[in-house]
Amino acid sequence: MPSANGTREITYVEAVREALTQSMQADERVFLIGEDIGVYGGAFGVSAGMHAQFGGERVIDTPISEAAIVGACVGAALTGMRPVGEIQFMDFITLGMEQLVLQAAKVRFMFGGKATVPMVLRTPGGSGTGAAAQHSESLETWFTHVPGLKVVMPSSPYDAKGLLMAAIQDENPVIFVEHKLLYKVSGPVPEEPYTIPLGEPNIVREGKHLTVVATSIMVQRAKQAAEELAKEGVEIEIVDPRTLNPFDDALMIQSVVKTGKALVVHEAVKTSGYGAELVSRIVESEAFDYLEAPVRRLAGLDIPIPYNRNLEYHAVPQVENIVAEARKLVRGDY
Amino acid sequence: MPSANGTREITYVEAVREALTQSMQADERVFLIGEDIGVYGGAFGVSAGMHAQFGGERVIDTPISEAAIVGACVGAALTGMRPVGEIQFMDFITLGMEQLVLQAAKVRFMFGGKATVPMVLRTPGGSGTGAAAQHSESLETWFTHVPGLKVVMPSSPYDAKGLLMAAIQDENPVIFVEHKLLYKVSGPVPEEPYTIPLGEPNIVREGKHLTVVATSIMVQRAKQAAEELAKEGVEIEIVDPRTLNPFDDALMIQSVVKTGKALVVHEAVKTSGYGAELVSRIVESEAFDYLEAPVRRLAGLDIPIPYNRNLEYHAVPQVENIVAEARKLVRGDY
Amino acid sequence: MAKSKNAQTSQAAAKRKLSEKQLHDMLYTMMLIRRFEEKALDLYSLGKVHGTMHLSIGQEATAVGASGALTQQDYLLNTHRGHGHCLAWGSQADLMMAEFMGKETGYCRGRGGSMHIANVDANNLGANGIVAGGLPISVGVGLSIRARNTEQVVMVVFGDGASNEGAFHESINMASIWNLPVIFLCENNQYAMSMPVEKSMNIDRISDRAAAYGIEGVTVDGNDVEAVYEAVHNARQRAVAGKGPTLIECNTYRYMGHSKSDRQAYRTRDEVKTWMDKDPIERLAGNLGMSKDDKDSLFKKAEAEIEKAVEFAEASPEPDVADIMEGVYA
Amino acid sequence: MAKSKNAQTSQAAAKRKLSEKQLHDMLYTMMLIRRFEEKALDLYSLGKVHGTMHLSIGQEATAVGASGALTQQDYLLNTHRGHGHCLAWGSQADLMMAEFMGKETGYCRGRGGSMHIANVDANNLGANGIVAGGLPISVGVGLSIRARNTEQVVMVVFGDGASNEGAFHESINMASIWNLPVIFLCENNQYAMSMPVEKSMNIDRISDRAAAYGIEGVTVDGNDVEAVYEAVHNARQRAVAGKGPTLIECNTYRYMGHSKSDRQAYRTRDEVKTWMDKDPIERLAGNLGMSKDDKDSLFKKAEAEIEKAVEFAEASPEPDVADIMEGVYA
Ligand SMILES: Cc1ncc(C[n+]2csc(CCOP(=O)(O)OP(=O)(O)O)c2C)c(N)n1
Ligand SMILES: Cc1ncc(C[n+]2csc(CCOP(=O)(O)OP(=O)(O)O)c2C)c(N)n1
Ligand SMILES: [Mg+2]
Ligand SMILES: [Mg+2]
Repeated sequence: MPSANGTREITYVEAVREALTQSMQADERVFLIGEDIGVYGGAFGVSAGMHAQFGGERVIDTPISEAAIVGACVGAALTGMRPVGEIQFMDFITLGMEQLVLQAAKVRFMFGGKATVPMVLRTPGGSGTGAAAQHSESLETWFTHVPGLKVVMPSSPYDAKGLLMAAIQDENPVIFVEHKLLYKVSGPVPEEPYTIPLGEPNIVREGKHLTVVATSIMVQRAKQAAEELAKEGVEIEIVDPRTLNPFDDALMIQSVVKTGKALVVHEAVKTSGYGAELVSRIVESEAFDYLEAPVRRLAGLDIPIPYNRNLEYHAVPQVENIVAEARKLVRGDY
Repeated sequence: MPSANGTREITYVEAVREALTQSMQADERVFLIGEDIGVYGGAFGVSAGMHAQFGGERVIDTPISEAAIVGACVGAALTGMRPVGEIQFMDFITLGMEQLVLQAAKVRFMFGGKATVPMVLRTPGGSGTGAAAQHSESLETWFTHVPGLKVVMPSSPYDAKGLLMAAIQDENPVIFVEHKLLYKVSGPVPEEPYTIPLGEPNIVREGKHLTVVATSIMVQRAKQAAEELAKEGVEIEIVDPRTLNPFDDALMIQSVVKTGKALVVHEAVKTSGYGAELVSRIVESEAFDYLEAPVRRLAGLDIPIPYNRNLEYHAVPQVENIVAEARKLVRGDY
Repeated sequence: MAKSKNAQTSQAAAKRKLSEKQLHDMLYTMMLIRRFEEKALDLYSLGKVHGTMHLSIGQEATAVGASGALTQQDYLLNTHRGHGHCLAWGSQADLMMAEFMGKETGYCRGRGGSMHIANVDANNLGANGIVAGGLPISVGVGLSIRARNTEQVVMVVFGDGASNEGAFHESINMASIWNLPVIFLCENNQYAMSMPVEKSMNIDRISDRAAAYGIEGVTVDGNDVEAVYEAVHNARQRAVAGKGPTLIECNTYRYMGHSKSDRQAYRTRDEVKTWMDKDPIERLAGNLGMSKDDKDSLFKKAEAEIEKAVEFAEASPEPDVADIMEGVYA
Repeated sequence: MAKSKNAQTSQAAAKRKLSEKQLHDMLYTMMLIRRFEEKALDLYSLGKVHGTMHLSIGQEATAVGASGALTQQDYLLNTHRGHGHCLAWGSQADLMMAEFMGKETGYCRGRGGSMHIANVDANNLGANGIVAGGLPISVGVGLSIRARNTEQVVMVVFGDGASNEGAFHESINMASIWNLPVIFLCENNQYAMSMPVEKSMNIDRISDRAAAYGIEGVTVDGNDVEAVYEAVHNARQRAVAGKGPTLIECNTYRYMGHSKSDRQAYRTRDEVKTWMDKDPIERLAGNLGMSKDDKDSLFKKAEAEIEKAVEFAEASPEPDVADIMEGVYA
């Protein structure tokens, strides 16, 4: 359906599917592999209809064997293909860490730069669906701590399509983290193929009182918070890294230089989360001298995700938490 | 052999062995499990002689099956035992992440606090032995990002013994990270059993110009750097968290309040490393107002560990790098 | 096993006699499981629970036969599709229902939900959201039993899909070389989510994998409560006698979709029908020669128990958000 | 295989004929491997290399027989104990030695070392520091071959110890259900570090595990280069014909310790002696009816090649520290 300004609007899940479809149409080397991605269409429906369209040789259903799924991507990528693996829930990547971290990420370096591993591993992360502690992980920070991997986390349908197409064309292993609660979010997405360069952040909203750096679903929540805050005359600037690693932080630093204040927001647990990296980059940079307040992190509580709906809600940052933190920082009330 | 002040000196590896031995003597529920820990004595000789002393039922050699080793610890811990697992090289824990992160760490919370998983997983980390990218990992930061796990990294023989005995007595899953290059380091260690409470940092050296927060082998290197710097009249204070998570940061914050400057040093790669967490804690605290310079991180380069000896040396912080960074910070020369 | 229509039985052992009373109790538990899950589905549809759930309707005989052959001292490691095993283990429907509804009175104080119901005090070491996640843990329980020198065994339940995970391999191998008292109970319900078992492996029986570890493997009709009982009973005897682990494959079928979001495009209605004709509850009731009235009234009793469980759960308080940090560390 | 003293052969196939010339070349490669590794040991003892290394002295027939049966288009996934396979694959000793010494001219520009030697241009996808680390990758190579519709196969080498890793199970199962052209070559050298194979699994032959995946399994005398050649040749034919993967177990023995720090408390000198009496090089030389002089002169030739390799490596430059960040991302 067309949006106000005439661009077609589709959901995040449709945007991901379109990126996969167009990539497969454009490049024979691209194929999908994962659990229940065929006739079932994937646990979240991402590949719905693709098995019928591309057949079982390019949309490959696997047994429940996560390590071998990742390894299959590594081997195919090393020998001229462009595999896109799906890990059904981000939590299950714990079973494929060896292939991902010790093989995919390191092979190129260990081989003296003489090999490439152009693979993408897509996976849905995050809480909010009542799936409890073993199906709600936000593990992206781990991967940003692994040189050789790229880590991408789109926060909108537009970014999802452009970043995924770029990830598939990239020569490196890319972890592509979708968010379960974003799948149904709609937004304008051009029909034709396009890419968004990996590594470039996005200024989602301009403002002057505070820089909010947020990832994935927290970008959406920050936007809602911004509307609340705007009513009070507080204008926040929202920076979305989009690619968590490698991440060109210049725009973020500039923003903090401008606003003098920064709040970092993510869903993953706070301790040693990606927010710590962002805070460190800010205070190590020239922005340090412009800081009018401590840099703050708003992140998931340091607990596993609880089942109970109410507890689950309170385990991670919500719009009202962002509003409250932003208010405190802007008012110097910390 | 006795040290200057009369206390016996033993090596780090002997201290670890003594902690294991005394724990097994004191508590029948304690047993060891891992690859080649029996007759072979462990890849780094940690359990040398213990198979002869305690027998194969308490010093259990396993097939090469890391996931099952971790799982065996979880199951034994859940049912009244106190297993101490060994992962032969820290890198291989990538094969046991599911059991460690989704089971060991979460079981207690998921079961409403009605179960305990008192297990220790020991593993040697770090580079410097020429073992290249798949045998030189420093992955401790990952574990600090997992609520439910405790993460301990002793930097001296004394700490190794006391912290390991405490870890074995702890009711929670503890990751105990030894450093390969520390195994041969000697230091005073009391013969009798003792514990060092998990969570308490150690002021390794007092100083006034700069706070250096360092972990594991970087504490040793910071001490050497301190001697260099002292010759120039620069007195650094060295803080060793010892337990990376949960970590009581009060002493560290106090130290930074006192010195006004902080340098964080670790071997793991810089991006999203534990140093980012430390920097964040410092700038989020009241120490922010006392900071006379940006907080700096000195950490491993964002690369896999190279094989070549010279490259390997330059991949992680050495004494001279600490000296140089400290000098810059103290002189305001950044 | 005489009544098994599948020629799957690889044990020649004569059938152990279960008393009529025992079989009657088993039938009741099977009915209780069915009603529990039907109610769970209702509650879900009414929006009273969120998240997901995995129903085992159609598989009740496996749960009841297996637990029936074990003692109160033994241990259970359960799966995501675990309501049946949990009830068969003797868990209280009300505390389970409260957990399912996320209440503070639930077995896990509402923190775990359907996929994590546990009762460690009763040696029920919990359901598991990770396919094959219980298998490595079972090795540790086996070691613990050996170290404590008791006559316990541990039964770990998992699906056909789980038997393709690396954990299956590592765990059975370890249990075998150390002769541990572990019963590996594979519930082969013919599908792992949408993956038919015959596409996920190139062999006819999952139990044939036992040979790769030098242990006993047996396939039974998982809809025959007596056959399951028999196999687990034998496995327990072997385990306690120091003869090591057994891999038992129970062939059965789930009537419902994999989870709530399943449109079941991967199977036909006819196939489901065929299996419904082999319904384990009808079959046991038939074997017991029960009249329709007797059956109905037993179902009624089960319904009443479930109704009370729901009442208890609905009346129970939610967890207090102030306690959210509790239970991470001991 | 007629000469095999072990009754391990499970293939009845008549022995394929290798020409005298081919066998002679194979013998030379076996000698080259032995001298390469002896020299590696020297260099290590002289402190010219750091790190560790895993020598395959005693296992040369497996490497040479296996690679000999494959083509230049095929792929190799190698292990930590991989110098032999690497040389047998046709890699240059000088570039290998340079890698071993951490030089910029080495196959991996000194970044990989002994455990990671690769030559992707020659379809040598590298040694692997992770036990069983190559197995999941082999599935992907198999898929890639199928997608590109070529007549290639991939051979993945791993040890007896590796066959207890979960990756073994998942990978062979996947390769089997998809009929991929993968040859799983298990080098059973009787130990995984200090763990004797008979303590690490409860079965007599690792190849028996093939049945768990419905694929061909065969055990051969790994010290008989012709037997290994034969088995791999057959496996290749099956793979190319679309008949799927094969699991080949080669029984052999490593004379040296597991790695440099091994005191070998887990085995007796007598046992090592027994296997030395079955030395694969002596055996092939004997089969070829070679005189001591002929043998010596062939060894001399190998020594000369290795000496040149060392000279090349020693004369080569170290990597430049300024380039340390290179090769992380493409
Ligand atoms: C490691 C892991 N991979 C995937 C999933 C998602 N998942 C949950 S149940 C299931 C199917 C399991 O099949 P099976 O083992 O046969 O058990 P069943 O559901 O049929 O009882 C899948 C793929 C999971 N929970 N854990
Ligand atoms: C996943 C993993 N676990 C443990 C090790 C340490 N390790 C290196 S080689 C080895 C023994 C391997 O035995 P096997 O597979 O039989 O090969 P072999 O060394 O005998 O050739 C071990 C335990 C490793 N490198 N990777
Ligand atoms: Mg199933
Ligand atoms: Mg071996």
